[in-house]
Amino acid sequence: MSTPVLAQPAPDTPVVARPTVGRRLTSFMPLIALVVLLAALTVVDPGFFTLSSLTAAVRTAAPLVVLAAGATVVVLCGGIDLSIAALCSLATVLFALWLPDLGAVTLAAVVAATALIGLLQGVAHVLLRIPSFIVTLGGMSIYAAIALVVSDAGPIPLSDRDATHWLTLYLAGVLPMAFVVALLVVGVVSLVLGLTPLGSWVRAIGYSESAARLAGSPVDLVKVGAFTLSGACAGLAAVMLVSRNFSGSPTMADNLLLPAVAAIVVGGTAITGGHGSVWRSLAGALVVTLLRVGLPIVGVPSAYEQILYGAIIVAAVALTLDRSKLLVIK
Amino acid sequence: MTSPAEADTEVVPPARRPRPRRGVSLRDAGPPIALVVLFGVFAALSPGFRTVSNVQNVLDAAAVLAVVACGISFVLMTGSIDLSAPGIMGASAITVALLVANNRNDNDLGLVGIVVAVGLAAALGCLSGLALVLLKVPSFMATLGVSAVGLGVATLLFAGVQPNVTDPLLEGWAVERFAGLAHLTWIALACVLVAWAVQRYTRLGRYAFAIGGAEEVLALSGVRVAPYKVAVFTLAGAFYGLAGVMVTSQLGAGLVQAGKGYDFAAITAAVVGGTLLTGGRGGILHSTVGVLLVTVLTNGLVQVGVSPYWQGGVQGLIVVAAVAAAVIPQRRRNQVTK
Amino acid sequence: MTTNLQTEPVPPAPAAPPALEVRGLVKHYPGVKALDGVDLVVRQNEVLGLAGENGAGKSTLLKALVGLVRPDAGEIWVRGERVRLRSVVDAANHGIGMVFQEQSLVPNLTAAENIVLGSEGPGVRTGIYRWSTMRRLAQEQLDKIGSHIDPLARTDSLSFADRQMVEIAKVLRIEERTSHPPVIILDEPTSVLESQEIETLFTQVRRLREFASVVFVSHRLDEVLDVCDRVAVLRGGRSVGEVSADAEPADLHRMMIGSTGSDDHYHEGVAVRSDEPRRPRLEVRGLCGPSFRDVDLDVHAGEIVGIVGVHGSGREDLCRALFGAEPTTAGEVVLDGARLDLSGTRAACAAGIGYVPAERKTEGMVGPMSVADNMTLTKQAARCTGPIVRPGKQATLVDTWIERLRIRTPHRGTAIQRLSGGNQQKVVLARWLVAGDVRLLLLDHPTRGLDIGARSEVYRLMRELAATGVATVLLADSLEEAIGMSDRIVVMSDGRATAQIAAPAGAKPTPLDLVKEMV
Amino acid sequence: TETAAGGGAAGGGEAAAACDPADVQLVGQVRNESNPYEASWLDGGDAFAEQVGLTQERLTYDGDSTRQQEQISQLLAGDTECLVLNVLPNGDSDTPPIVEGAQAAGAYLVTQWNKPADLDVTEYDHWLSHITYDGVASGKQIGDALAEAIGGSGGIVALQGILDTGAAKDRFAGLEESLAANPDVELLDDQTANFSRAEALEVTKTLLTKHGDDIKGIWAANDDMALGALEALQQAGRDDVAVVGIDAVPDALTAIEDGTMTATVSSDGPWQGGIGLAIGYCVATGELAAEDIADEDRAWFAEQFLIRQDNVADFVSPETSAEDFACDNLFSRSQGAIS
Ligand SMILES: Nc1ncnc2c1ncn2[C@@H]1O[C@H](COP(=O)(O)OP(=O)(O)OP(=O)(O)O)[C@@H](O)[C@H]1O
Ligand SMILES: Nc1ncnc2c1ncn2[C@@H]1O[C@H](COP(=O)(O)OP(=O)(O)OP(=O)(O)O)[C@@H](O)[C@H]1O
Ligand SMILES: [Mg+2]
Ligand SMILES: [Mg+2]
Repeated sequence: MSTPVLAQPAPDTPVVARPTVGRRLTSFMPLIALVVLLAALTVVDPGFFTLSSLTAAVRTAAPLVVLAAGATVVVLCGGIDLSIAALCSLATVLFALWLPDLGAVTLAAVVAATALIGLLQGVAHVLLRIPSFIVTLGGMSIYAAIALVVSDAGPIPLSDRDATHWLTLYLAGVLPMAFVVALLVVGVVSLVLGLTPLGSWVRAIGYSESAARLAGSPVDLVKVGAFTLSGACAGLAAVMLVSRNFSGSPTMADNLLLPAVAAIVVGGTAITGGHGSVWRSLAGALVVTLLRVGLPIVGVPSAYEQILYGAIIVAAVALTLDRSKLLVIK
Repeated sequence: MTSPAEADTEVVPPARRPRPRRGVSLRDAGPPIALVVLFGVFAALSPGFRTVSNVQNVLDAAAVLAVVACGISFVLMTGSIDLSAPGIMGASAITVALLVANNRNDNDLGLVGIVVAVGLAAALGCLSGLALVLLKVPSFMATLGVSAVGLGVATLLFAGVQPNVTDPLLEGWAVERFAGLAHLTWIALACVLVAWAVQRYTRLGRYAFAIGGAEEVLALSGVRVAPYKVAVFTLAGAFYGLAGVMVTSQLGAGLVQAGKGYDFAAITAAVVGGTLLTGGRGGILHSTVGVLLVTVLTNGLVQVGVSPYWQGGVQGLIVVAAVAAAVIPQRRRNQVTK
Repeated sequence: MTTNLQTEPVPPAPAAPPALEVRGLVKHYPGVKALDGVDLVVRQNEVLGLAGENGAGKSTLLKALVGLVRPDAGEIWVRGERVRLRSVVDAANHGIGMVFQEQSLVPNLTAAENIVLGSEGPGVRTGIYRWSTMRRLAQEQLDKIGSHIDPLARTDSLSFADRQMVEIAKVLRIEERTSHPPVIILDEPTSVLESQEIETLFTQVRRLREFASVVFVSHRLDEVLDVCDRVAVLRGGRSVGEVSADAEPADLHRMMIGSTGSDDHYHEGVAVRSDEPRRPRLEVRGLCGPSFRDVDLDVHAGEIVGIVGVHGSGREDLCRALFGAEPTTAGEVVLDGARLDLSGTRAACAAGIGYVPAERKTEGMVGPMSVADNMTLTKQAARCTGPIVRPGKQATLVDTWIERLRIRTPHRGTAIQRLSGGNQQKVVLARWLVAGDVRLLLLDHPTRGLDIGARSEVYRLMRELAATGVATVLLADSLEEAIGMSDRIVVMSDGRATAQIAAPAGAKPTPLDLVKEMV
Repeated sequence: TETAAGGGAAGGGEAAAACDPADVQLVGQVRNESNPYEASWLDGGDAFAEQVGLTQERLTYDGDSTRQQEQISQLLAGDTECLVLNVLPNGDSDTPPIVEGAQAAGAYLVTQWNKPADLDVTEYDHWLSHITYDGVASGKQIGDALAEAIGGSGGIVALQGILDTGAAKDRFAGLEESLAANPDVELLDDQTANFSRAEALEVTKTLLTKHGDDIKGIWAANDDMALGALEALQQAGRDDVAVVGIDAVPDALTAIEDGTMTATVSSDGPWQGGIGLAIGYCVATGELAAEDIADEDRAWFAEQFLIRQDNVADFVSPETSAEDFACDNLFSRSQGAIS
């Protein structure tokens, strides 16, 4: 049987599209935004750029980094997790409550519990087909209520401060242990996404869930996994907060929700899913933290601080978002 | 190879086709049914709930949220999200309180003051839209930023002393009643009707709907999308501004926190009502049903006497359950839920 | 049979200036020269065909003509006047309109709105919609093409073909927009139409010729030659000549690929099949679903079974149901003796079923992701490269398949959305082959939008796979394809499998035989 | 009067260097400037700072616990030798880390309102004092005033504050004490309105329809909620319901003057904003030694007054005078140590 002569290999030998300088720059934009912000704060108040000040900033940022890292994977899948902050608050209460009985394994127990809660949320999302926004919004108020009830509506002091003492130590004298843990989380999640097929599944789901499903990717499993991770990260962030506050309280982390989502977006991850990465959220969380603490510390009055915060955060996103990857911005 | 003409015999009488959908369909029936069920359950459980005065109360309580939801629905229709309600409402609340007769200054602009406040709110909304289309910042962040700006402006104007409103017009809105409902409730109803007409009968409304459906297609058809997006955010801002004015009328004072919590409440209402966050589905009437659902829920839980500690949790659970029930009729195998 | 082979574009006729003329158009994309100095002349009142392989640059050229692609160099002349087209509106004002290769309607608007979108005219007065006028305007357009769609139906509730008709109705609005004779561009409008609709379309095209010029792209060469006055050929971003309407498809094809092709593109006989009766690989018994009932179907290993039917026959849903993407209400499916779990796509994949959906853009591929990622999206492919992706191994695997299927892509890392439609389709098909363990392939219009060469390649591939024992279910693009490729043809009508026709090599049924069963 | 020892960061206050008054850095931190009470607190701080020729750094954290911690730790990462902090912790659980941080950094700290009961001020030497108002007492005072206003019998409803705050709990406990003392007063319902005027409006409306004319009085855990309740009553056309609150915000005082509101309890924002800085300033400049502060002045209840129509005129414009903040007069408003 004769095989038809098909097109010869393309005459114009295709060149490998090499990223241009501009393109390379855009992928580092979150870091550039961070440096610019730091420089600006230092110009306004030279006292801000000291080792102790920076150390305090990264220590402060650690729980936010962990929260944002977990939620980033959900966002990459095209969903959103609004329950992280409330879950984190609940976890601080659980940690303080369980510590006397469980001792050394409390951390593992709390992270396992929040991971399980995240998993349940994920299952509700994929099985009942409820938008993640609603599942997690409902989750948010449910966890808040549980936290309020189990804590008897008040803070629960740590029975044993040594249990979380290690998180308040400094590595090499300057690097706060909590931040090291946060970096580890970011590193591990990045590696797992980068080195296993999970990464491309997550992105495929984010860009086009139906195509991913019809390609036989384990869509539901990956999504449930993302929510589980997000829950686990909320638990870990809770332990960091407890180590800082020496107590658990039913509303401790509630205000971290918008900063965490802001960190993800400022990092340049597309809120619609698909495009982004976890390390970007690390940079985003640092930018958000600097804004939250830096502006008042360098002496911006409260009202102007809010206006500046709004303006800078919008500008930061304008800088970091890689628009070549997004057809439409919603 | 046969030419197509040869296959002409393939011509067959029009085959059985699914009837193309026009207007409303059963797919949209979930939320109203959930509303009726919820209403029925509370009415059965609590005698206080099923009184006429409580129904009036529910409608009055829904007024502000309904106006906010009108605004947010347009934004959600385009597939964007809007978190700017708290900031814009705060700014407009303080502004109106300082412009109408009040205890801080000698202004007495009356209706003009209200218009100015709504105008300021529309300008802030416009700012979100511009950040979205000019800076290409996703609406989530753009509106979060504008909310912070609005709160900052409000705090500046507030200057540490609460402006109390003494304007009879504004005070009358909350106190005076017509046919059993406060004037505010009628204003909200008018807003819903206007918003519905805008959605149904104007180019802005239909294009907002289309932007949520397939933005890139509009561009291919030669429609410039950016101005419509800005207009949508401006319109939403104006609605938030009016809502801020309404809160001021209710509280008799301009509060920076006038809009606290209204962003998520309105989004919840819209989604519960059947609007998709990805855009292109739902609308004003959906959101209004959602607003009623949420308000009935809040009211009913108090009437039934659920402990304040548990109220939030029960509310969350019911919202999730209601949405789950509402999506059952439209569940498909390969459906995408985000 | 005279074949008019010319290597130079026809000089513009001296009398009337050509409706449209393109000189030396160049467009570079990162890594690709999509257009490399294209010349093209569209005379007034003619139907010009545009042919070329996948990726030859047809769509890019046409998009440049409606202001969607900004050329790097070259000129565009409209009726003897040089123009710079910046947007669709610009082009429309010059009387140029286009039906895009990928469907471009707003799904949640009514058909009427889509038809008048962007040129509402009296349909909108000072921003206020006049629904009755809109409806009337749309109805006028629909009447022109003899479509019976309800103008107020939501577009996403229309069938694919109906939506295509809406697009054609929409582009005809250009008549209203300019006083000049318009130029109407149709980029592969027929790839999703049935022959009846194609005939309606051709009637329209012929009507259009009375007052307009039409540019028509299709990979069905016979179709092109049938409706066009002249066919210009693109190859590798260059114009390589043109043929007149009385040429043979083979000549046209030869010009497209630059060498001699073969007519036997169904490759009958490539597959070697043992005739010993064995248990069928796929046994479907009494399967019921949303739009099909009591379907029985057997597919043997190494067999290609075509399913034909008119619109609404339910064959597409049947395919999806077999892949677990559509719910079933009753019935049983057995694959290689094991009962198949139809609860989801993952189970189907795990059982060795592959599915190529018809709607490539939304369901087949993940646009922003790379060719490599798209190819290795399945769980099976992941297993191939191991739990930890070794970039080298993945690259080798992907490159092998890029080469085997002759996928024209600058690089395996290029986003699939930057490839031409045909090449995208090959990537989607390759997805099921990389793991090498597929047992049953469900192909829904696998050659939709492919050029003859690519199509032939896909056919060869199907035969080769069949030879290795893969069972294939084919929903063909045309009856000819179904007949040419299938060993057996199942006819579906109204959701039931109504007939089976054997189609062994050498004893093929005619299209008429099939049509008789279909009605 | 510099000593060689220098920084107070290590060890604590034994050899604390007295700061030059000009070097003292005064910081006042409250939730936000958008509520009259806290704005007046910061203004009081400014007034004190001006009095000693300094300026106060005004910090607000928007009711966000984590943000408060972040600001404090950033502040303490800077120069802390002569740093004086007058802080309103967001909740009880926010106090320990602030205290620990200030202690470790050697900054002088005064906290107000929120403190876990088991946290002992005397164990720290840089946490100079904790000031609060007796929530149980104020809750009871207004409860009693309400009982009296409705003639000793009838139904009332309670609007609670943010449920997990000490203030909300103490005040509600005070109400319960008052109810025990007034057996004919019946608590029909209690709901939370999160200290918010807008939420109080909605909740009150609902409660009014639920209990109708049974409601004779509304007990609110702060004035903002009381004012929201007043609006709801006005909108419902009810003028027969007594309302009480706590905080003595200007609008509440006006309402009491007008007779629409029954009673409130004073908390003196400007004084609170000044006194915390004053204590820290006196210690930092060496005019007062931390060891010399009596144990009962380390954690104490400040003086508060029940305000009713008869005495409201005295409170309409709270004045602070320089002598309130004199180093030898700092604890004159003490009502005794927190038990
Ligand atoms: N936006 C883009 N970015 C990068 N490359 C592109 C883009 N659009 C098209 N190309 C490349 O330009 C070349 C020509 O593509 P084009 O779509 O014009 O081909 P075509 O002739 O229409 O093919 P088909 O018959 O498959 O539709 C292809 O190699 C394609 O990969
Ligand atoms: N979930 C569903 N519910 C109701 N009707 C459906 C559903 N899915 C498909 N249909 C309808 O059932 C009929 C069968 O559709 P299907 O697309 O399978 O036909 P087909 O034979 O593949 O047609 P074509 O030749 O156009 O591909 C169509 O009329 C379709 O619109
Ligand atoms: Mg093309
Ligand atoms: Mg089909």
